Amino acid sequence: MIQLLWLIPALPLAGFVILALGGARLSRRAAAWIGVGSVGISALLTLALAVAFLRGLPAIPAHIRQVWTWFDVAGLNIGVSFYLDALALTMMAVITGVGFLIHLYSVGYMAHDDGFSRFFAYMNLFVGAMLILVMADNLMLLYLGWEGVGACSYLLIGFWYRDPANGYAARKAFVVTRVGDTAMAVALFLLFDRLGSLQIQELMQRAGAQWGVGTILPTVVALLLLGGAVGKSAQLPLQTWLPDAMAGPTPVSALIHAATMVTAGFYLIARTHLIFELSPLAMSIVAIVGAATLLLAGFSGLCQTDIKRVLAYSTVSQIGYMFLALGVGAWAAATFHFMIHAFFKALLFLAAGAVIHALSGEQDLFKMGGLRRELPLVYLVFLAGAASLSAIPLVTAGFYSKDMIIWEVFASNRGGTLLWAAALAGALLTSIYTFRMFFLCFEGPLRTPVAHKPGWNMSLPLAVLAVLSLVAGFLEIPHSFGGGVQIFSHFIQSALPATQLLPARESNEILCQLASAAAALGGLGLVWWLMLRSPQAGAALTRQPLAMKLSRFWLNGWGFDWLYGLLFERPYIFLAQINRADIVDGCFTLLARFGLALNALAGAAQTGRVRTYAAGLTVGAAAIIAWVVWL
Amino acid sequence: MVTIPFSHGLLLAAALFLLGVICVLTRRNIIFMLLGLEIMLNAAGLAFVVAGARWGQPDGQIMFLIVLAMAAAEVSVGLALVLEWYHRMHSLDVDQASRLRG
Amino acid sequence: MQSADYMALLPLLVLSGALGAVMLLIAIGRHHGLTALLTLAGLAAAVAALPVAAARAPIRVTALLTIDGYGLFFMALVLLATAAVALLGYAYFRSWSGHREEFYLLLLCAALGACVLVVSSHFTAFFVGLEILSIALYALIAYPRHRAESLEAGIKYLVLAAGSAGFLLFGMALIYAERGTLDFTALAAAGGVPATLQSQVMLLTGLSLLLVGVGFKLALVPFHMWTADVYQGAPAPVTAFVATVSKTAVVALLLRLLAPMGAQSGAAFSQILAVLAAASMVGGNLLALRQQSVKRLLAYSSIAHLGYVLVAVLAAGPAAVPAVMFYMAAYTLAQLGSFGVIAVRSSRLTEADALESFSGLFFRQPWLATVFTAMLLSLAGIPLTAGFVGKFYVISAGAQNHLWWLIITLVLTSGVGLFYYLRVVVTMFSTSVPVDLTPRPVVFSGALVLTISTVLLIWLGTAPEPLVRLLQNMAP
Amino acid sequence: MNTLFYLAAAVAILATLLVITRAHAVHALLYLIVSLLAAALAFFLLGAPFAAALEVIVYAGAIMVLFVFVVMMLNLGTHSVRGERQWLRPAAWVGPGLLAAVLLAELVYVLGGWSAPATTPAAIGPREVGLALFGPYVLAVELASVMLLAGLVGAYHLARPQKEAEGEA
Repeated sequence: MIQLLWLIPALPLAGFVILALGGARLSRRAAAWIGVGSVGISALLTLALAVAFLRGLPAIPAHIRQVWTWFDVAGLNIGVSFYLDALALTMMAVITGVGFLIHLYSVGYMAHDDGFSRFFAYMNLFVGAMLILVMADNLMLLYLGWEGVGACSYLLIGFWYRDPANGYAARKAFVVTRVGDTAMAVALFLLFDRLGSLQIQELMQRAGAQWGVGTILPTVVALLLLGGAVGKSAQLPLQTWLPDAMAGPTPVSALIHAATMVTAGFYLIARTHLIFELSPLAMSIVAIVGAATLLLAGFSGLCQTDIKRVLAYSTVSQIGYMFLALGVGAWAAATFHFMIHAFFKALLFLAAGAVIHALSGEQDLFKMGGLRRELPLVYLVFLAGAASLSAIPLVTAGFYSKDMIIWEVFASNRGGTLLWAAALAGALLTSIYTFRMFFLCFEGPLRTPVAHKPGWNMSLPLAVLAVLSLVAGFLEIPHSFGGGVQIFSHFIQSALPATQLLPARESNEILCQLASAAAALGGLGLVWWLMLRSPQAGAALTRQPLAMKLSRFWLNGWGFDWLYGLLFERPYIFLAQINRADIVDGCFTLLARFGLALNALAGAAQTGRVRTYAAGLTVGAAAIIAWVVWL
Repeated sequence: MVTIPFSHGLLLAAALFLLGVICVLTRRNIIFMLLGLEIMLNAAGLAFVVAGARWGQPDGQIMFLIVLAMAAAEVSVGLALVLEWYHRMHSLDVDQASRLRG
Repeated sequence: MQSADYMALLPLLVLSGALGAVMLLIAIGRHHGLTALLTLAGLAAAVAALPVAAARAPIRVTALLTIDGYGLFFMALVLLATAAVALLGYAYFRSWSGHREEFYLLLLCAALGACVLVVSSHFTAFFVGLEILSIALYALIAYPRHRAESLEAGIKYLVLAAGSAGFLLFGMALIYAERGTLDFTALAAAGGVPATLQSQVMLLTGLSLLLVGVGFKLALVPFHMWTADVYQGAPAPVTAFVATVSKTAVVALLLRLLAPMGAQSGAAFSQILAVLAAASMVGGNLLALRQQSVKRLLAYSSIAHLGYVLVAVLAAGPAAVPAVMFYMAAYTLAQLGSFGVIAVRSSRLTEADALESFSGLFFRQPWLATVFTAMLLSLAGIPLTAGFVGKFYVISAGAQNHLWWLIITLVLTSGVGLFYYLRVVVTMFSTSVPVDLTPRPVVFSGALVLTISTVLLIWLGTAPEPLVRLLQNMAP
Repeated sequence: MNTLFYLAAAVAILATLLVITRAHAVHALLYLIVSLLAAALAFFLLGAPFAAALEVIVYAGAIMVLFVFVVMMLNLGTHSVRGERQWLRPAAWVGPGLLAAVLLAELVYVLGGWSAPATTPAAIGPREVGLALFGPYVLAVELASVMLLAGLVGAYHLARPQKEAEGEA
């Protein structure tokens, strides 16, 4: 079974090739079958593979498959080799499984779009690139997947390229993540240069053997890697691209947020966790970035009017949780939250897509409302997703994963009370903005008429994801619940280390859980009271001058775009204006002129006369002998 | 038999060789260029004979023989080319053969 | 000579036999297709005889020839490239009247010379092999004698090749006068420590003069000036032969001659080689920059490619010999394909080598344009083509021997190279009005060569490991 | 004997100098034959009688006759000699002369310092050469025949009388 590993990324890539070459010649039906089928078979293969892998546990925690050796020259082996362990398998399962559901949903969502087969081509490529990224055993391949994901996000965010705003959003995503990519590329070169290998596992071993804990080199490498991770995962300070990336079709947003792209940063840190563990400083920075991001994004989420932007900020915030967990060494909790988040975030985006679809493209929350009776299924699944996102205790999967993070942030030897407080505040914020969105969307009077109802191919993924968002949490039930269930963390600990908990704090687990439950329920209660129970109080609150100012500030994402505009764009434009004569280009032109001058010089000897050529021959002979004689 | 230093034999060869080089570089007439090439090749053959004589081996003379054969083959193709060229251009000026350049 | 010797010589004997058979066929009656077929059969038989010879390798057949894995690999390369040229030649000459059959006769002669060259381990065999190749090439280059360009190219090649052969001979004579042997291995055995400084100078002067001859054949700067004119004037299949077989054979010989002598490690001589390599890389790439003739452009680029090869020759590490072998194989493929494209597009009177005639080719003959693009990308060293792996191999061989300056020159000049290769590619994809609207149908034999070389090019670029292993076993 | 060698050398150089400066091709050819005869004498004195004989027979005999034949065939009249005089202005000689002088200086430097023993060599007659030729060098002889064949075929193809429609379909 493990032999078929290579098929998993190969199928979506093959789908991409067929769709790209076939283009408009393929019927919609054929394009849908190829696009959805390739990912679907990959998902089935992943499932089969997971069974085989679980059978091999715990004796064989990892498999390496060399699929193709490109070349093996002078000790440098470059090729396609895949690495399969619990982490990679979890990622693959989410990418193919959730990816498949999103593809299936897209058949309905994009049914009337002109670029139907182009859309599926890009989506397949996106899934394929992401699979290569998570399965890669060497840095070359990982980087290939990394850049592939970046290129696909550019293509898909700007999918409706006729609107210049979409193109702008796509370019923004591309450029901002590129800042992180550069840092990451530097890190990869540094690793290769210092440790002399491209194989990730070998690198990790050598790093552990050659570098001491807390030395400068692992810190530098870890921070550069973090640079790449925050770019792709939209964390502070490179989070600005993600809300704008909502310009793409909604399934694209679901794919970017749930299964691909933004989780790449999380994956990178988890994959290279040995290097991060060598640098306590870098770990702390990861945790702080995570905590700061989750709060910042939570506040921004409070004031958005566009349903997709609320979800975008919630993604930034939830990934912040994952980074926080990574930073405190709660590897299993981070991975668990990644998985659960993929379920409910895909669900929320797809459900939001169904709403937008139903309202003929309307995305403004204040023009929605009263959809509970019109779209009962969407209402139910959205409720499941929102509850999971808000971590409503006991009945949602989101509770188990988020609670695990909050508890381990509190109890880990790398954690702390301050980080815990931030996480808790974030939980409260999450609950508030989630249910604000939910109530605005489904309660109250109907403001826009419903045009389309979702078909089976849109409803089915929603139902499956809704179930998963509720029940997947039972894979991991805390100790305090009568000993609990630890299936997931046992599984993931074959690849990632267990969290180091402080013994002094372990007894407080139940208290901590009560606090996070209170935060989630409190947020829900507050929103319910302000919006449904006594709307006058809510309206009064929003009319406060301070609230309005804050609202505008948060609506614009804490003014980061404005800040970056001031710090980077203005000076850049200023410099560009000074440089209208284009100094750098002038240098290149000069170089080209120089080349052409040399060309003319060398070409002057090409007279076409045989005697000139013979003279050249003789001069060469004389020069060589002169060299020999006088040396 | 002579008892001259072998370097003198080689110097004679070098002098003849360079006269051949001058001929190739200076003359515009293709026939003279071919003559210059013959002078060069003959000089190289002479050098081989001198070197063979130094070591008392027949190898030098054998190389001379090969050079002789090569000179004959090359001259026959060369003169055939010259005939064809003259037939076409009605001139032996090698500088006219400069259409291809640049 | 014993029976084992004859077995080891079998490829050469078969080739000579094919030569005789083709000659007889022409004497009996002229038939273009039949002659081409017999030539191909002879080449195929010679290739089939290679394993027989390999079973006896390594073996010394008289003092003149050494049949070993290294030589047999290059022989295979020469024979296969010659077969490709014969196929291209068939496509090229098919619609001509007049005598076309001597082309194959001369081609077989030239191939025999090249095969002798790659297994020679003696100055005599070296010289005879080189001259068989040269003399056959004089006639091949001027073969379409109704074209003034071809005659001009023939005359230029003849005068310069004979002149450089004179330098080469004089150099050999000096080496012989100093060392008393014409045998490469004996020369290397005697060449360990020169007795005096003066005898060192004598030897080096001899080697330098020899280098003039070799540098001419390889078209290294400053012995390169003939290249573009001859490439442009010669009929395209012959140009392909000059660009591939004659260079491959001489490179094989150069490495066989220099490696045992340790000439690469000698200070003065290795400096000269390094200067020639750098000059060729810079000069070749610069000259190609503004070419409007694709044949001339490829000619100048071939100068640069031989400069790259010289870097590996200079490296002389364990990776150097397989690197040279791989690079020559990749280079041969790409050049055959490139000139093949020109050959199948050429008409009786003119060669289709003007850059503007390629404008918009992709929309008229997409397959042809794709092949040419693949070839050019390989020459430029783009990943997933054979050219990239070859260049990578050369660079790593150079890096093992710390030839940093040469490697930097290689990388920088390759960047320049990218510019003019892409210029041709862009021209093919441009949508401007094409010059000739009626594409010539591609003759089957030409299409066969182009397809096979493209497939091999991509295969070597994506899965080079088998060949690399083979080469590592074959290298001495 | 030594004097005879230097005399032959002087004649060879002088005759060659005259070859390269003649305007008339036939004159040049005759001087070249003189030069080749002098070289043959030098061969003989160096103990290579077989090479000397071949120099006279093949070089001076066959190859030069080929040249004469072609020159006669082209029937170059006085106008070509006049053109030749025009091309052979003194300025044309400066560059090549300087270049050759540099090369000569280098070779004189290299060879002048070269100290090979000036022993009396034993003559190597046709017998030794023949034995070597058909012993260890037999392959070279065979290959030389291919070389001559290439020359023959090439010359035949190129100098064949041309039909007007050559190359046309």
